[in-house]
Amino acid sequence: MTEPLIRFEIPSRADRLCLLRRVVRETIRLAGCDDALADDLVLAVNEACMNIMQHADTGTYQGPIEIEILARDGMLEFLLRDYARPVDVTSIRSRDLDDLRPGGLGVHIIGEIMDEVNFLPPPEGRGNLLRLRKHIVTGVQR
Amino acid sequence: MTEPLIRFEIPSRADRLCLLRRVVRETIRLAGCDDALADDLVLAVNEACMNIMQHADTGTYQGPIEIEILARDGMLEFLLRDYARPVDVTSIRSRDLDDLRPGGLGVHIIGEIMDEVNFLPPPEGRGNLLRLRKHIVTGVQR
Amino acid sequence: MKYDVAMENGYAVVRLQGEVDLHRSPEARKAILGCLQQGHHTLVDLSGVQYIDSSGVASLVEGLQLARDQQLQFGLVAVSEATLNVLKLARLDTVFAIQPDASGFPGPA
Amino acid sequence: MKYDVAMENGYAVVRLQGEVDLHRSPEARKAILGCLQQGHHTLVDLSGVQYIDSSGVASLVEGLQLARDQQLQFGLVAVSEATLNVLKLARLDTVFAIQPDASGFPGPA
Ligand SMILES: Nc1ncnc2c1ncn2[C@@H]1O[C@H](COP(=O)(O)OP(=O)(O)O)[C@@H](O)[C@H]1O
Ligand SMILES: Nc1ncnc2c1ncn2[C@@H]1O[C@H](COP(=O)(O)OP(=O)(O)O)[C@@H](O)[C@H]1O
Repeated sequence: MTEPLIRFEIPSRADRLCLLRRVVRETIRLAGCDDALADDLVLAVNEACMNIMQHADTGTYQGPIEIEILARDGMLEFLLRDYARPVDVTSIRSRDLDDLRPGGLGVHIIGEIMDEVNFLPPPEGRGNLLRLRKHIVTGVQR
Repeated sequence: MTEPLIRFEIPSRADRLCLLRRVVRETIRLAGCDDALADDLVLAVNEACMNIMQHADTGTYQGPIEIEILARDGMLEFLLRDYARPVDVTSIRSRDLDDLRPGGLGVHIIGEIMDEVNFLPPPEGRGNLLRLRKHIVTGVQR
Repeated sequence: MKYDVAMENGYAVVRLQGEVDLHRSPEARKAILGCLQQGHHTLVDLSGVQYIDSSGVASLVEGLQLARDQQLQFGLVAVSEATLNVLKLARLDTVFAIQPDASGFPGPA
Repeated sequence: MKYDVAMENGYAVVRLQGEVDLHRSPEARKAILGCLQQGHHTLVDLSGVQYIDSSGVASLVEGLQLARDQQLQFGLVAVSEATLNVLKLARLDTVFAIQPDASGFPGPA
């Protein structure tokens, strides 16, 4: 089993996204990401956390968000765990971008940046586990 | 209860200290530390983690090191948790610095930088919980 | 994030700086919509924006929509690379009027 | 961390760069002790050191001790602020011979 680069947790609060972004950035920079790729991955992870803050338990979720970052098989993997009610995966879809309206951009942005986006069965059957994966070309320091 | 700024965990491996330092630095910078204070606090937390890596279970500890950073009451608090055998607190002392020899500097450095250094009873009676505290003058953003 | 608002060449120019994220975009939104509600043609200067997320972009879209409703001009100025990257990902880079600086806009008719 | 070794003014100069921590200080230690074991008067250039922890400082102390044993000269050169801060915390700033650059040392007798 690959040891994660880091496991960390922030409360589900918008004022903690700033720190989340810095931790993600530092971690993936050490793992060999250049600035442009780091910008994109930070954005995608930020959007996924925003979605938990805004939509988990229909916006009332107050618990922690746990983030694990792994480097393996030429891939960076981000695991996002919450303890909210299981999401209805069919309800998560990007809107038609031609229909100009504010909102509805997060899922699309995540999909544009990441190579794989999947909800996995959460370890102890509670909450949600979102896995974001990105193949990277640079040598990743383990 | 004050919500921690962040909780994170790294494996007890020297090659992860680099990331530890970056996460601690970003967290306390956002909490209002200037560069000089951040340098010192990063050093102290690094030394405390080094001690776990080098001495916990007489140097064989392979488990995680959990770090929690809190800002409260004009203080930054760092909680370091491991799951090694309880340390004999009386064995932890700084050496006489006039006796020139390599090593034996970490505990002294931590004590110089921090205002309070205490081993607390660990939450579930396992492992060790080290608390480092530093009063800070700047306004801490919560 | 911080912002200021200045009148320039007949436009209200809202200059955003820093990180426009879920925590801070409500302020940006209020500033932008406020200018439009007061009847100003409005530009948003994004030169100092190091980070913007979808909530920040949503505020810009809201501005554009309100401007259209009120028949006011609305545009983006000095879009930072970070911002342009996100606008492109959202396929909005061609939806907004974008100029290097405020003088690139003709001035209200 | 990376390092290189050069001969300068009769000294072996070990130039350390980056972060000299528990993970990387064994390399620094080996480089420093290696020079001394080969009988060189040795200087350690620390201008490029952004971070040093107690294990890095311990390597410097080992160098000083070995130098004394072997009656070789040993000194620190261009000590970065980060390094000086740690040396002071360890009360070692007066123990080492420190000069702004290699020419500050008299050259081996
Ligand atoms: N973590 C989540 N929990 C529950 N629902 C979610 C979650 N993430 C996304 N969704 C659903 O997917 C929809 C699309 O999300 P998104 O593209 O980010 O746009 P927005 O958040 O602006 O609505 C959301 O409106 C929501 O219904
Ligand atoms: N986490 C720990 N677990 C067990 N023993 C420890 C721990 N931290 C420190 N010690 C003990 O305290 C001593 C002094 O530590 P320190 O000042 O850091 O110097 P050094 O690590 O170079 O010996 C160590 O040698 C060790 O015996």
